[in-house]
This record gives sequence, C-alpha cells and structure tokens, in this order.
Amino acid sequence: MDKTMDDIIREGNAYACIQCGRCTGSCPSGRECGLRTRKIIHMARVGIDVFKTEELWDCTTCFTCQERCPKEVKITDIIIELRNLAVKNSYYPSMADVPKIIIQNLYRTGNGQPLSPEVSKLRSIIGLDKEPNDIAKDKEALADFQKLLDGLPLMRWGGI
Amino acid sequence: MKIGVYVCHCGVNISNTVDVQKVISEVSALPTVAVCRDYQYMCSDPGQEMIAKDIRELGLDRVVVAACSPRMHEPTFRGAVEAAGMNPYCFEMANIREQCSWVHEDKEQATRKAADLVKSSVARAALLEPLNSTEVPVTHAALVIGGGIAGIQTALDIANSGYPVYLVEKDPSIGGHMAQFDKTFPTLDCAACILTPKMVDVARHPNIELLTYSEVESIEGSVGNFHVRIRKKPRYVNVSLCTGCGSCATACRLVGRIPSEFDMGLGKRGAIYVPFPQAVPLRYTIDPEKCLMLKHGKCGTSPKCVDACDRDAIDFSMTEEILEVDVGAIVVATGYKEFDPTIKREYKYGTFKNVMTGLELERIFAPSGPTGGKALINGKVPKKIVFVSCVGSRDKRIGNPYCSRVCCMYIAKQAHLLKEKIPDADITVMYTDMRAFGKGYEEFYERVQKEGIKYRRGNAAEVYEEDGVLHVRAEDTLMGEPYELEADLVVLGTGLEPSDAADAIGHMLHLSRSADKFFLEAHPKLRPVDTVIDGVFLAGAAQGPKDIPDTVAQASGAASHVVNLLSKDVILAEPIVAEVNTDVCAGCRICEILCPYDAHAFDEERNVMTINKAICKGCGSCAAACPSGAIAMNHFRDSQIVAQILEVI
Amino acid sequence: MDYAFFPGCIAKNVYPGIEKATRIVFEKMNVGLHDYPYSCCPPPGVVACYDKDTWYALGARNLALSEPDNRDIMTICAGCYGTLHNVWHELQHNDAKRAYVNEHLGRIGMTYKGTSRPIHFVDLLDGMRDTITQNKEVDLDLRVAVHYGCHYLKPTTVTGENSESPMLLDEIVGLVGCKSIPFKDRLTCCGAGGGVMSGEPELSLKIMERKLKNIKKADVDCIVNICSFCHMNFDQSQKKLESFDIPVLHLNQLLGLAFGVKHKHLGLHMNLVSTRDLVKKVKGAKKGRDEE
Amino acid sequence: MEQELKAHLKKLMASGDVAGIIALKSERGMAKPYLFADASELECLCLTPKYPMASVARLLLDEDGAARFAIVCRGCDERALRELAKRHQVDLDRLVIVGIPCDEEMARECACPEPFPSVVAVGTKLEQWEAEDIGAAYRAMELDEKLAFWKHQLEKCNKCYGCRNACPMCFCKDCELENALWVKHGRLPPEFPIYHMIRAFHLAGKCIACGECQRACPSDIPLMVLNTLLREDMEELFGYVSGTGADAENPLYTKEEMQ
Repeated sequence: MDKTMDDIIREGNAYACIQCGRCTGSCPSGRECGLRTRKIIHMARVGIDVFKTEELWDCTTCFTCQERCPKEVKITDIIIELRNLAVKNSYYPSMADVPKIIIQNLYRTGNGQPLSPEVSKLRSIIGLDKEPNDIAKDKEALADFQKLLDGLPLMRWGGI
Repeated sequence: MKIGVYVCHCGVNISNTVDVQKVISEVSALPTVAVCRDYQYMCSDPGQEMIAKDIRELGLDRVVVAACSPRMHEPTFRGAVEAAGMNPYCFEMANIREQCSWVHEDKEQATRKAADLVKSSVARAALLEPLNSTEVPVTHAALVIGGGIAGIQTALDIANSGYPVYLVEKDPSIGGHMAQFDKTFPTLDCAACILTPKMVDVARHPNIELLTYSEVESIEGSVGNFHVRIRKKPRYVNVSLCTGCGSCATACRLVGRIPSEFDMGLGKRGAIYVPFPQAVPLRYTIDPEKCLMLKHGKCGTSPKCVDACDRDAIDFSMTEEILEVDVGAIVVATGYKEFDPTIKREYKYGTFKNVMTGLELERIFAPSGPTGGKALINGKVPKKIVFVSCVGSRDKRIGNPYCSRVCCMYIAKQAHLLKEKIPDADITVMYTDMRAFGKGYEEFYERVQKEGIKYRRGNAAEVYEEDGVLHVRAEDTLMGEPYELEADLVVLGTGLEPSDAADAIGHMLHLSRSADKFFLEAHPKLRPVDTVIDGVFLAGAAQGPKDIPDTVAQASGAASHVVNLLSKDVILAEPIVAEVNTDVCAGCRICEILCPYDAHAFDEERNVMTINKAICKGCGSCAAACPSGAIAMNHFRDSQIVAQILEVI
Repeated sequence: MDYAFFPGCIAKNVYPGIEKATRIVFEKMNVGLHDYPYSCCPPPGVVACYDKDTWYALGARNLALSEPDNRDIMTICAGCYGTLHNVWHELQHNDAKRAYVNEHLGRIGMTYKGTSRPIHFVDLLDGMRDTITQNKEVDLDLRVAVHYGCHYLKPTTVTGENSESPMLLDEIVGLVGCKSIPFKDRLTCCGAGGGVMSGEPELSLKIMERKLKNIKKADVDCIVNICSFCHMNFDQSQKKLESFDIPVLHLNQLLGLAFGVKHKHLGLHMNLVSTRDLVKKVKGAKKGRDEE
Repeated sequence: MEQELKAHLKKLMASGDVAGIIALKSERGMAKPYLFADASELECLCLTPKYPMASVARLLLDEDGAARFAIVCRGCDERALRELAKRHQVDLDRLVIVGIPCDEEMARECACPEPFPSVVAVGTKLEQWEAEDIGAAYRAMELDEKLAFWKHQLEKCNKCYGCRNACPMCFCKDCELENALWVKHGRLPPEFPIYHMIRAFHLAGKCIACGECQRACPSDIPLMVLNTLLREDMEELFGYVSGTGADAENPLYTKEEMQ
C-alpha cells in the first residue's frame, strides 16, 4: 500500500496550507533545531524531494502543529508518511542506528525495549514475576509474531 | 407541429468537441423538425435574428436552441422568441456545452450525446404549452431589517426616491457596529462624524418610520405584497415624553454597575440607559433583565429614575406592541457579529485580561468609550503590543474558512491609532497574508510601516504568560525562524460571522445561506444584492464580510432594486408554478409539509389543497410527492419529462 | 469491571514499579486486569515512522488478542495508547486497511474485528472518582507538575480530547490532596517521541531541559505523568543533565502512595532521581493523619 | 371471545358515546363490513375473516360531519388508521378503537409484525410473538437471481387491481396505476416492473403489513416480500416504522432546513 508523494500531499490536505507558520511557531522541537514544519509542507507542495531532508527526523510527533493548523493540514501525519517514503527510498537519517536496534529487539523478543537481567531482578524484588507475562515468555506467540513480521514491509525497509 | 432547432458552436466551445453538422443532419430527419440551423454565436444579435426570421417566415410553433446552460441564456432566447411573436414558454433549451462538450473528450461519443440531448429536447418541445404570466399589484412601501450603516443607507436611498420605508432595528438605537468605531480606514475619518448625521437624517425623514428596539415577528406573502408583523419591545419610557436629558440614568441605583454592550463590556451603564450619547433616537430604555423594579417589583422605597424624571416619562406598565405593515419589498441588512475567540484556546482570550479583540480595542480609542479615548488597557498604558491576524477567519477548524476582508485593514488602522497615542510603543503585527485590496489601502499599509509598526509575516501560534507578562510565540516565516515577543497587550484580529438575527430572519424569508453561513445572493457575480426570493434583497455584511465603502455601495444597490420594483404598479408573476387539480386531490396534505416557501394553503371547506401562485417558486417538490398525481408543474408536466426521457433511453 | 491490561515495554522492562503500582491500585479499586501475550505496542516513533502498514498490523494483533473474551484494553502509557487507539480508529473506517491487516493476521490464524477498544487508564479513572476517594488513606498534600503526554491528547480528531486546556489529570491529582501547579508550557512535548529520543538524543535532551527549567521554577515536589515513556525520559534526562532533581511519579504510583501503599512496593526507589525526600514528606503526612 | 366482545360493544352502545359500531356482519354465510346502529343487530357480528376495516372507517367518516363511531380493530387495522390519520384521511378523535388480538394461526398467515393493537379490549394477546422473516430467502439471493425471481413473479400479474383495491392505505381519487403515461393501457402482463414499482414506492413509509394485497392477488404474487423489504429499508435508512403513533414523523414527508 505504498504511497507516492502526491498521495501524501493530497491525503494530508497540504494544498490547503497558507504558510501562516502557526505550526512552526507551535513546534517544541523547532525551538531547538532546524525543523520548520511550514517549510516542509511548502517543499512537499512545490515538488522538492522533501523526504531527503534530515530535519524530517527532528519531529517528536507531538501533533501540536496539526492541532493548531487553521486549514486542517495533517502536518504530523504528513511528516510520518514522508519518513516512510524516506525509508522506502533508503534515505535513512544518519543517526538511525538506535531505531534499528529497537526493530531488531522487537523481532527478537516482541518488545522494542527488551527485559534486561538487572530489571528482571528488580521485578522480583518488588514482587512481580521475574519475567513479564507477555510475548517474550510465550514462545508459541513469539514464533507467530515473527512469522507475522516476516511478511510485513518493515522487514523489507527496516534494513535488518 | 413545426419545430425550429438551432445549434450553437459557442465559438469553438462546442464545435471543438461536437460535430455540429452531424447533429444537424440527425435532428433534421425528425418529422416534427421544420428547420435546423447552426451558427457561431447563437446568442448574438444575428443569431437571434435568424431565429426570429424563421418564426415569422416559416410559422414555427416551437423553438429549440442547443447551446449553453439555460441558467446562462434561457432568458435571452425567451426574449427573442417573444419579440418574434411566439409564446416564450414554447421555447426549449438543450445544454450541449456544460453537459456535453465541456465534460467530454471523445468527439464521436460527445457528438452522439449532443444529438441525443437535442432530440430529447425536441420531444419535450412538442409537448410544451404556452403559458401566460399573471399580474400582481405592488404595495408601494419597503421594509429594511437592520439599522446599521447598511440599513441606514438603504432606507435613506429608498425614502429619498419617495417611497415609505419601515426601518426595524432590534437595539434601542440605530448605528450598528459602525457607531462603535472611532476612526475608519484608510482615510481616518471620524466614524461618528460621518455616521451620526445620517442617523439623524433617518430619524427626521418624512418617508422613514424608524422602529428601534423592535424585531420582525413574522413575514407572509410574496413579492409586491408582504405582510409583516413587527414586535415593538417595551422601553418602559414614553418616547414622546422623554427628552433624553439623562437625569434618570444618573439617578439609577445601578448606574455604573452593568456591563455596557455597546462598550463590549469594558464600560458600565445603569439599568436605564442609552447605548451611547449620540444614540438615535436619543431616548432612554430600561433593561428589563437588570432593572430592580421590573425584576423584583421594588427599587428601594421608590424608583429613583421616576423621581428624577421631570417629564413623567417612565412607565413600568408598558407592554410589547405588535405592529402590522404591508410592504412590496424587503431588504435584509442584519450585519455581522464579531467572532468569539474563546474557542481558540491557544490565544488565551478570556484567561488573560490583556488579550482583547479588535472590537474591544475599538471602544478604547473612542472618546465616548470607557477610557474616554485614552490608550489605557486595564489601567495601564501598554508599551509592547502584538496584533494577531486571522483569528476566526481562514480557519476550517472552527468552521470559518473564509477571509473576513476587513481585519488586515482594521489592524493597520488600530496599530496606527495606538502609535499615535503611544509614540514609544513597540507594535508588531503578526499576519498570514496582507490583504490591502481597497482604494487607498495599500498606501495606508505602507504608511503605517513608515510610522514604525513592524509587520512580521507568520501568524501567532500561541500566547502564554510568564511572571505576569504575556508572550506571543510565532514563526517569522520570511526568515524561517521561530521567535517570541513579550506583550503588554495582545489584540486579536477577530473575524466576522453572520449576526444572530440572521437565523430567524433567514427562516422567515426562506433565504438560503452559502457555505460560510452568510446569506446567499442570487448570483455571485451578476446579482449580488438579489436573493432567490423575489422582492427580497441583501445589503451589507449580512451577505458576507464587507468594509464600510462596500457596504454602502451594496446598500445603495439594494435600494435601487427596491425602487425599481416599487416604481411599478403591477409585476408579472412567473407562470412556472405548481397547480392543483382539485377533482383529484385527496387532501392528504403531504405537499403542504414539503413546500419550502409556504405556498400551500388547505381549503377546509372543499377538503383540497390550494397553491398561492405568487409565492410558489416552481421547485416541484409538491408535484413529485403527490401520491395521486393531483399536482402538476407547469412547464414540467410528467408527460413533457417522460417524453424527454424516453427519447434518450 | 475487567480489562485486558497492556503494560507496555517500559513499564514491564525498564520501570517495573509502574506495572506493580498499576496492579496494586487497580486491585484496590476492584478492577480486574488480565494478561495477554502482548508484543510492544509497537512504538509509533520507530515502527510507524518506518512503515505504517507494519504498525497497523502489529497493533491490530495486540488489539485482537482480547477480542474472544470481549475485553477492552487498558493502557498506562500515552505512547501505547497513541498506537493502539490510532490503529483502532483507522481500522474502524478504513476498510482497505482492515482487509490488509486481516490478510496478514490470517497468516498466523488470527482475525481483527475491532470489538475491543483501547482505553487510557486516566479516562477510566475519570469515571471512578468516588472509588479513588474511598480508597484514599493519605491526603498527600504535594505540589505537583502534571504532564499529560502528547499522544494521550492528540490528534484530537482521534482522541476527542481538549488539547489546549485539559483539566482531567489536574482534577485527579486533586482527589488525593495534591495541588497541580501551573507552569510555563505545561502541555509541550517532553522530547521523547517520534524516535527523537533514540535517534537524536541531544535534541531530545534540549527539549527536555527547557521543560525541566519551567517545572523547576514552579517549585514542585514531583512530576506526575500518565505515560511510561515520558516517565522514562523525565527520570533519565535529569540524570544526564545533572542540574535537576525533581522526583518523577507515574500517576498510578502517586495513587499508590495515597492509597497507603509502601513506596518500595511501588518501586519508587528504582527511579534514577531520588524520591527519598518526597517519600519522607508523604510519611509525615501519613503520620500526621495517624496521630489525629 | 366473540360473546365477550358482543357484551363489551353492547355496553359501549348503551353508554351513548358512539353513534354506531364499525365491524363485520355475517349474512347468509358471508361476512361484510357493517355499521351497527342497534344493539339487537350485534347478534350477527362476526370476527373473521380479516377485512381492511380502516378503509371502511375512512369512507364512513368522509360522509358524516361530527358523529363518533366505535371500530373493532386488529393490530393491522390500528396501524392503518394511524397512517391514514397522518395523511388527514381519518380523524382519530371521531373513532373509539375496540382492540382485538389475532390468534397464532392468523398471525402466522400474515407474518404480522405485531398481531395485536396497542390496547386490547377483549381477548388475550399472544405472549410471545416473533414473526417469520419472509424476506430471508430473498435477501440470500444473488442480484441476477433477484431479477429472475421478480420477472417470474410479476409476469403472473393480470392487472386486476386487486392488490390496490384491497389496500387500506390506498386513498387517492385518481390512481397513478391507471395513468397511461406510466402503465400502458391494454397490455398484459403490465410492462415489467413499472406497475409494481409504482405501487411499492407509493407504499414506502405507508405499508402497515396487513397482508391484504397478497391475499387479494389471484396469481399468488408474493407481494408481502416486496412490502417487507420496503419496511425494512424505511427502518434502516430513516428509523421509521409505519403504523407507529402520531408523534413518529414520516421521514419522507419532512424537509431538511434549507441551507
């Protein structure tokens, strides 16, 4: 169900944008870095390959811009879709190593953040089961989960 | 039956996609078609003359023109055939432009469709019946609803043409929003100086009956003959005795205790009041919601206003009166209300006192306002001021996608006035786009920038408070940098919405609204003051956000349409209306419920429905719904439509 | 009242005190919590940003697990809630996406029906105010800075919340005697989401630092959150920044304290930022009550 | 039940509240609608077969200006009266409804949605009643099967107008089924499917599921299947069940606010 740039712009309602900048003004990340949500929407509309820009990965997806947009441009949704597009075109951000580890963990244990021996110990100290009663413990469920993940696009794009 | 068919090329609009010659050859073969011709521009004079000549020389019974939309040129061709001696309702139009050439690319198929459309029109034309308009007498008087600048101008123009006008205003004084302004952009005319003389003219005009503190209760009838019921709310002050001296207001126990609507709640009034010193009529009114006497039946030992009034004008026994008037035309000038920015929570209006709306600031400037014209915001002179544009405009989230048109300029004006009063003020305008489209507006925009007002493109994202100081956050979109500004005063450039009165009035008159909720004009380009209801016209911001010059221009436009109508003794009623066959009607009254114009009236005596031809707009709802086929639409009879359909299937 | 319990990976595998506190608090309030072989939500910042379709499919798997038992799913993390609720919302009206998800789930013998709704525990607490008051043993009398968590509030087209002036969390801490102290930019993001914490830790820390400065100025006893992921960011970042020491409590830990649960059972001692002074203060309040 | 009803009606008559009673009279082994004006006549009153009593009331009320009548009503009759009242064809203030329930056999025969009136004056209504879903088999068909089904059924029509004549809801003075514009004169069977489509559309929001049309049909066309589907659509699309009380507004006769 791959989306093109045009799909993303249309579904995200980007043509309604009036470049008022309320989004950037609201952006908690943009205060600290070069992310300019307004500019991303502009670039997307004029046909620049905005998915190649690294600022795309500075967004914390807090949705404040999308909430405040007077024209109902789905700014955060667009940014997420553009990231998908970037991944599909192998434009990984330079610092994407940690996310990859998270994806590997997800595949291996069913959890992006797996259980460490230290925390396992802490769990028993406060009276919880040493291992949570979840997928990591249920080997059959984990095998199914891996089978599910094997057939999903993330494994194709995730660079694992 | 001799039918003449005329196929238009519409320049190349039609002929580029439709093979006109092929259409002609197919249509010519029909037995009822006596002549079939084509022409480059059928609507032009030679085109019309071609048709007229055939009517005269060939004795045509019916004419079919295949061209553009009937909305565009049906009236043109009806006029043409009528001039040539044919009944205009024996004319039929096939739309082969909007419904064919403009929407298709395949020439062959488009040609086939065009031929089908023309043939089906020929089939219908054969069954058309000549119709005759009926004459309706005209009542030579007008009703103007709303006493703002739009209503004032309309009433004066109509009255000056010699016709009586009833001007109805719900508030105790006419003047509307314009009376609340200090100066007007871009000329910086004093609003009161240009408005109040007109208000006085209205009050003194022999042809105007001014009905303030009154509301329209109901409207019946149709063009030329409306019957209007007007409710005059009790002022509890006899206006013929009151001289407007104001002794009562000073005496009122509640003086200075009630937020004044006119001052946007920033100033205070008593229970007996005039909205503002230049009110017309300058007569006092008692607020029944607040007056101790009216609410609780007692006011100390005796009402102080009564004691203070030398003229014995105060009368607590007053009740509302219903006034019934007959008019031939109505102008709706219900104006606008300011957008309430409370729902734009990020701007913290209502949370922080120093965040205010444009209209509120307007009262601060006014010499008669709560600060006596001094630039004091909550007792202090603001030094850092931020204006925020497009609050409640161009905003889909809150349902106002339209531009309010006046905010850019009133912000510029207000920034100028603030700068004038506080020369060392640091004023920034955060804007989305600058719209300075009117005469002298662009020049004014330049002027205020020269005065030191900073314009920064990029609208405010949010307002927050820290250590008692307001901050406004935004992106300067031209620099691509987010920034924050401290502010002692944040002015929200609030947009315009239709006034609350529009709901009731719109309902009474069956007026449509456009998507922006303002009243819908009959045609956005060519009939901006008409509505689809004959005899009902629009003036001012009731039709859409407008500045004062545009409002006044439209008001005069509406007045001219009214005068045009009132200058006739009779008008012709459109014969395309529904008719009831009373022999067949079973009296189930379904049609009555469905009629959007209340044109139906049930005859209890005969147990059948009747339709008022003058009110009926010919929409056909009733005819479609009638289970027994007792209602027929003239010009759109079942037989005519079936013939048309059978031809294409 | 019974719910499927979705603890999420942080509360299970990093801050188990949150999981524990949740189990204790909800048991006291007579809400049954049931475990399922959940994977992590999966995280919106990484999985949704890399491939949304995978995100939908894995999220739908989690949602489908309690469908046979007809149980709605309680989450205790805004991130998990964001994922599960957004997936649920999308699949409610996007038939193509639903078919896609079911095509994949079919490979492991599962179907997604959409009958089990994800619910954030704060919304659950909203309807249980009396139960909270009844279980309260200590009036905590703390000044707290509340943090809502972006994905609990937004996008409002999905959540239906008020994202500019929410009061729910402020009211709930008020029920146990805490005072929610307003502070500048109280609703801004903590900086963890969107993969920024893992992908760009320095940026994330800058956003957090600004937030912490504002909180510090408000002079509060602790930060109360309703999101394990924000919780982790608040606690770990203070350690990294070194200039802050504001204790961080998940709301369920705060409720635990108010319900008279020992702080060690709530795992408060496992936080990187010491909660000792806070615990002492609460003990004082408790003692004061006992003596009365 | 019959004896009980007679006693009830006698009392009603004696009270002087009503000018007469509309019910069925048995005469020479045949039942016919009758206006009982005298208590002695009530001996000949009968309850079966079913008869569209609402039509009788409509015609009778048309004649006389003010008099009130009692009417012996089954569930369907009451529903019919309610719908007629919404169309100003009967004045319910002039009628005293004497409700009687249907037994299970009668109810089954019509697949009646509710085989008893709102108030049962005499007799006991069925405790548990669930009508047979007569639309089920039809709904299971594929689109082309549906077309074939109706083609076959409607070809049996010999245009006797029995369905219309029996229908308590048909009250038009001129009938569109006789308008040559829609239904060509002198053609058998009538052109598929216009004749029956017109009837169906005219019954949308109107049919009260009394089954009279199907009983009247000499060709056994399953008209109630068509009517049932129509009733279902009305309920599903507009939440309207015809035959319900006066406060339920017919959605087809309401107008949206003009925007």
